[in-house]
Amino acid sequence: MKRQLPLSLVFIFGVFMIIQYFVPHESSEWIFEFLLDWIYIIGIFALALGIWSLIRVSWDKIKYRKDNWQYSLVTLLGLFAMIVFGFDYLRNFQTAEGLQNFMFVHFFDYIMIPIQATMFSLLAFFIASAAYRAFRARSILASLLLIAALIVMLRFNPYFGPISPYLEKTASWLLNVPNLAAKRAIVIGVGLGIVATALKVILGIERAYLGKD
Amino acid sequence: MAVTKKISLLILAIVIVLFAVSWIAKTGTFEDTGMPLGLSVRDGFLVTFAAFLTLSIFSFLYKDNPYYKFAEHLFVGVSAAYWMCVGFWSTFVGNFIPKVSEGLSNFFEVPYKGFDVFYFIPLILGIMLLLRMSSKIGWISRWSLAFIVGTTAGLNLIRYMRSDFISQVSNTFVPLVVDWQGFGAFFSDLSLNASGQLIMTMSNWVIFIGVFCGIIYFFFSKEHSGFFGGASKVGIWVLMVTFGASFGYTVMGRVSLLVGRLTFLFHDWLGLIN
Amino acid sequence: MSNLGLIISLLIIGAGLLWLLIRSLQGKEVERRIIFLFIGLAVSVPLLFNITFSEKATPIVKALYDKIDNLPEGSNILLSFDYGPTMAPEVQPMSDVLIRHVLAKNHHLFLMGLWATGQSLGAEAVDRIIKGDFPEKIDGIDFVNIGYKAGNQGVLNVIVTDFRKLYATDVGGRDLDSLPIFNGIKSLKDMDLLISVGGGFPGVKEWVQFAGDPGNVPTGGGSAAVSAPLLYPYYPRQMLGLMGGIKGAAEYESEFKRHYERFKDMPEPGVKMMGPQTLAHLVIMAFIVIGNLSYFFGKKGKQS
Amino acid sequence: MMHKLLIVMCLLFIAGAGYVSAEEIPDSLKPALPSDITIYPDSGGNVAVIYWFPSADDGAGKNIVTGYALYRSPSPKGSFEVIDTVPPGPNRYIDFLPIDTTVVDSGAPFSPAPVTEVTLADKDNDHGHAVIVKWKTSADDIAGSPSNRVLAYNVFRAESQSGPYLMRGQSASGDTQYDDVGSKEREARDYMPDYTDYYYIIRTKTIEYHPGHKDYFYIVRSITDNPDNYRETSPLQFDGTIYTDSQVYGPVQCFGQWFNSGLIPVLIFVICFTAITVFMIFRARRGAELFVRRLAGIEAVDEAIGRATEMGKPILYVLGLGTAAEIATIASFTILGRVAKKVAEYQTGLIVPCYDPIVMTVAQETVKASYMDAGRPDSYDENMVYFVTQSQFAYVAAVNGVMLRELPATNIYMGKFFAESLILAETGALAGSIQIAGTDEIAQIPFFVVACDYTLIGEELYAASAYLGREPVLLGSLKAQDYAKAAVMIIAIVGFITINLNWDWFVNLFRVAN
Repeated sequence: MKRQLPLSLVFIFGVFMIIQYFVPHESSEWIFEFLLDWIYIIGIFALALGIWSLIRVSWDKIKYRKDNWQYSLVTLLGLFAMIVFGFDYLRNFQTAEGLQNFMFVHFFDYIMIPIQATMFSLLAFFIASAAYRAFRARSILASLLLIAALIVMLRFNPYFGPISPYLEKTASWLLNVPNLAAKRAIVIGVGLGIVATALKVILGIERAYLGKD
Repeated sequence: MAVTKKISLLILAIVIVLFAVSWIAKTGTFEDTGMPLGLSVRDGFLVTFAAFLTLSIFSFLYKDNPYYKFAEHLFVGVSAAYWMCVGFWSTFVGNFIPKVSEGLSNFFEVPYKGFDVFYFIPLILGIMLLLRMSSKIGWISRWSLAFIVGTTAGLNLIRYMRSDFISQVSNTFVPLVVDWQGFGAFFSDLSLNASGQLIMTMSNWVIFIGVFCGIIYFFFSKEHSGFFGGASKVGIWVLMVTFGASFGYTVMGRVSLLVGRLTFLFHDWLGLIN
Repeated sequence: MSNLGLIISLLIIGAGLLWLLIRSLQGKEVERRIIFLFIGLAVSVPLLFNITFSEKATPIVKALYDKIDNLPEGSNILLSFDYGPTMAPEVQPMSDVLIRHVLAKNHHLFLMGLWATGQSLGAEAVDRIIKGDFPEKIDGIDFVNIGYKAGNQGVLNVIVTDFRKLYATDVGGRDLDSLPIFNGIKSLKDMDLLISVGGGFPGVKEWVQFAGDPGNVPTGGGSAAVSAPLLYPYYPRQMLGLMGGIKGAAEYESEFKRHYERFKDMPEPGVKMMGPQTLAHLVIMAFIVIGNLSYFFGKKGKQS
Repeated sequence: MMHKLLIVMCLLFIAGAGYVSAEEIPDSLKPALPSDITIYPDSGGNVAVIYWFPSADDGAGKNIVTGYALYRSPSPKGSFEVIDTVPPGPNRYIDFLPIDTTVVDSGAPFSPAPVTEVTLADKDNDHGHAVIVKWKTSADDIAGSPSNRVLAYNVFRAESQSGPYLMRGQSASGDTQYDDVGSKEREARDYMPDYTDYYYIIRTKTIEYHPGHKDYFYIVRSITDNPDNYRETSPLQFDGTIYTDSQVYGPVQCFGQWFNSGLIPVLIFVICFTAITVFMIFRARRGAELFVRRLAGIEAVDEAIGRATEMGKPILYVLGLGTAAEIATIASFTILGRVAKKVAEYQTGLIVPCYDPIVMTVAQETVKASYMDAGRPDSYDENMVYFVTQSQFAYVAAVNGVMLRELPATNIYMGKFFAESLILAETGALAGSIQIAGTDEIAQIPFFVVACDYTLIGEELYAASAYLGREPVLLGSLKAQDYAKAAVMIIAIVGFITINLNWDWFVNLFRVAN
């Protein structure tokens, strides 16, 4: 019950999904769409589980006065405020207009968007510090990494790029040819790895995700 | 200890003063454009607050600090709730309710699509998942997990077999001599142009050998020595060249993200540039 | 004033890098925060002081510029808007500067689009640029927008022999024959230059294949950076010149400004974007050099 | 003190922002436009026939469209006047143009030859609801010639021979085929039932106009119950194009198939690969010795856990942004299981912040099981594995915070990663942690390679779970993967020889039809 049934469920649904791929008929498609729909709906329940986990971890922090517990208050405050706006407590709880709620939209525009964009823009700093630290001619491999990166960066630098047409040609050759070869080798490997792992999951060989009992 | 506390209080005071100054100044700017006072106050606050959050995140580059912590925790709470609300309204109300209950459909004002008994299965699976909160019968949640994992494993197996494996293999079939018209033509048209015969032919060779050696690098059940060692070494070289080139190529795009953010600070907030 | 600030900032960045270079020659590592500081400066200084690194036009961009510049006044130039809003940030600066250049040279400007979205983008450009910078230019005499027709390259097949087979009116609904600008214009062959700005299908490539080549009309273009490499093979034989990506736009803008005093204050989105890019790029490369120096000298220092 | 003030600021924001709502109708609530609107002349140019496909919100979507309003004007900027309103559904409207006495129809218009030899067939290897229409182009369609007067072909379909015929779509001049693909949804306006007779007409559209035609412009508007809630097209030109219809062809029926023969190569590969894997697993079970080369990244994991124990610092395990269904995440669970077991044995701390709630659930199961395996179920704490948020950068912000505050000895990133890879890895390096990464997301591998101490590249991530477990069955499947790769190389060499000899049949074996 605790282990055999889940494993057989995995097998049945896995094999079904493989078979349905070869059957274009509507009835197979119909079940396929059902299954995908179900996964989304289950996902919503899981989200509730996630929110519950977030609340519990934050609450524990506050209750036991762990380090930085005060900030967990901010998290909970943001969370509850946004939920209240999302369900539009004043007027129409029952329609999706919560998502158009003035405060909901403004929290999104003036809290989520600025922070999100700023987090993303940190990449400009990190790409520089990573380049400084890693691009050193320590070994053959590191030198290859360094040289390829430098050629491409020079090519796209507005000043050095136009120096020589060969720089441009080399850079686009690098981006087109070896790049293609390496990506293809990785993709073939990854494809095989995914197929093999999926097969192991379906056959019940890889089962770490089910835990133990 | 007392000194650092004093300093951080001082910083807090400065931040609050600057915040207030910016709020007032921004309100003034908005009012100048003919906006009513109430709206100006509100928008002045919003822009100031967005700028405050932006700077708080940037301050992380110096070191972890209360402002970053504040922005981070606020962001986590707000975004978690945001996705929950979106998920609830779009999937649960939009997709699930109309297929199971007319009463609830009317309550949520979504068009009822007719009762569908099959939609009780995800409901049951979802509730099983929620049983995780109980430690005694939490194992039931594995059934839902098994359903999800099984379905998607089957789906992925077939999808990757086709797109990542079969089609990539067939793409490797390239002619090793491009458009051969004899040695005379070859040497008379010899050029380093990307569309020239020499470069095209050479590129095809590099692709073929690169893929070949790359795959050898990913062999696990064979010691990398002898011919295998040599080939896998070439494989990792090709990989490294690629990684370097991809890194270099990305730099430009990342810088423009920062340009966008700084433009917000300098233009939308401070009004320093137009 | 702003020049002073600029010079001081650049001096600080330069001196800072030099100092770091000397330190790294002694084998010392640069702290990460200093790198962050330099990147921040490299991006914000050009933004704040509006640094415009004067771009030198590469031959492929210069060719297009020279063509427009050297055509006798009153030549007929057609500009096609072959893009949509998502691509606009990258290619809109190209159309803008092209329109300015063509009108500043007193050429006749014909606007159209092979993309449905091109019609409104064209109308918007007319409103913004022509009404703003060239109030003296008259719609129907100095410029005209004939808009969009469905049919992709099929449209080109037709208008390369006769405009009026497909286009009866301009976007304002006026008969082509009633417009002075269309006097003596029968087909694309009567144009002196065709320019397509875009980045997808149909785009510059189709213009070259279906209009420029069969009609024997010089054809040039502007394209998003991603698709530019696919167009280079057409240069210079079939394609006169090309602006590739925001960089191409910046080069053209600088070249234009250098020669036209009147437009020295015009907005130059392409150049503006390039300032921070260039400086940040340089700083990152400087740090890679510094990193390697400190690695080699640091090692030596330890050994001796 | 400071914290309280920060909270007050947050409260201020909520209170200060006010509660105002906009009255105008947001774009998202407006009805969608009808699509594929085409206007044809009839009766020598005196009649305009307007065809359209219903709006996405007509009988589907938001289901608010109560009809369509048609406006006409002689000029696109002139005043458009309503000519009629029509009920929802697929539609065609015949507009008798105002008789313009100044225009005289001068002579017989040119008329193109109709298309001939039309064949109709059910689309193969599909779910039904589609018909393939093929024809021989009009004799006037001189493809590629600049003087070609044929612009396009329009395909019309009806369920009875006498009509009404509705336009289905357009093919460019020179084209000889149109795939008429309908919807399988019963409620959709575009619904195309199986096992029903269909009749087709193909119209040859030219670039010529009726002599003496006069331009008109139309606007079509999707209307709803609310007079303020509508959406309309920009002016559409009616220009009196000349066309010729083919004769009526049909009937034809469409239906779905039970096996997609185009996918036979995929099926063969699936069967072969499964057979090799199962065979290798059986061999491994029987005790055959299987060699696996060392993977530096994975050997570093054990080392790193030891280091963490010495330093008394926790280990941070990041499962990435993938869902539990992503195979990379499943491989990561196996590695997490192994890491958690070691961690439990050494009594080190473990932190697993999760991006996806289901991933969190599974990770909790995995970690719990590992603690039991290690014989320390009492040390397991539910709060070791927790959910953060399903927003990419909020998750990153939180993980960054953990890295700088808890200062983990080791950060392990395994699974799916996107733009955040470098932010995480650089912050980890800032905190001085040892970093081990593994992902199959090709675009992110360079960043991990640059910023982490060890990186599992692509397939190595999948090999790692087998390698760590050292169970013969898992190693057996690794061996099967290697055999498949050997097969790929052989196929590549053969393919390569055949393509250079121009034997296309071999290459075509790998072309998968739809």
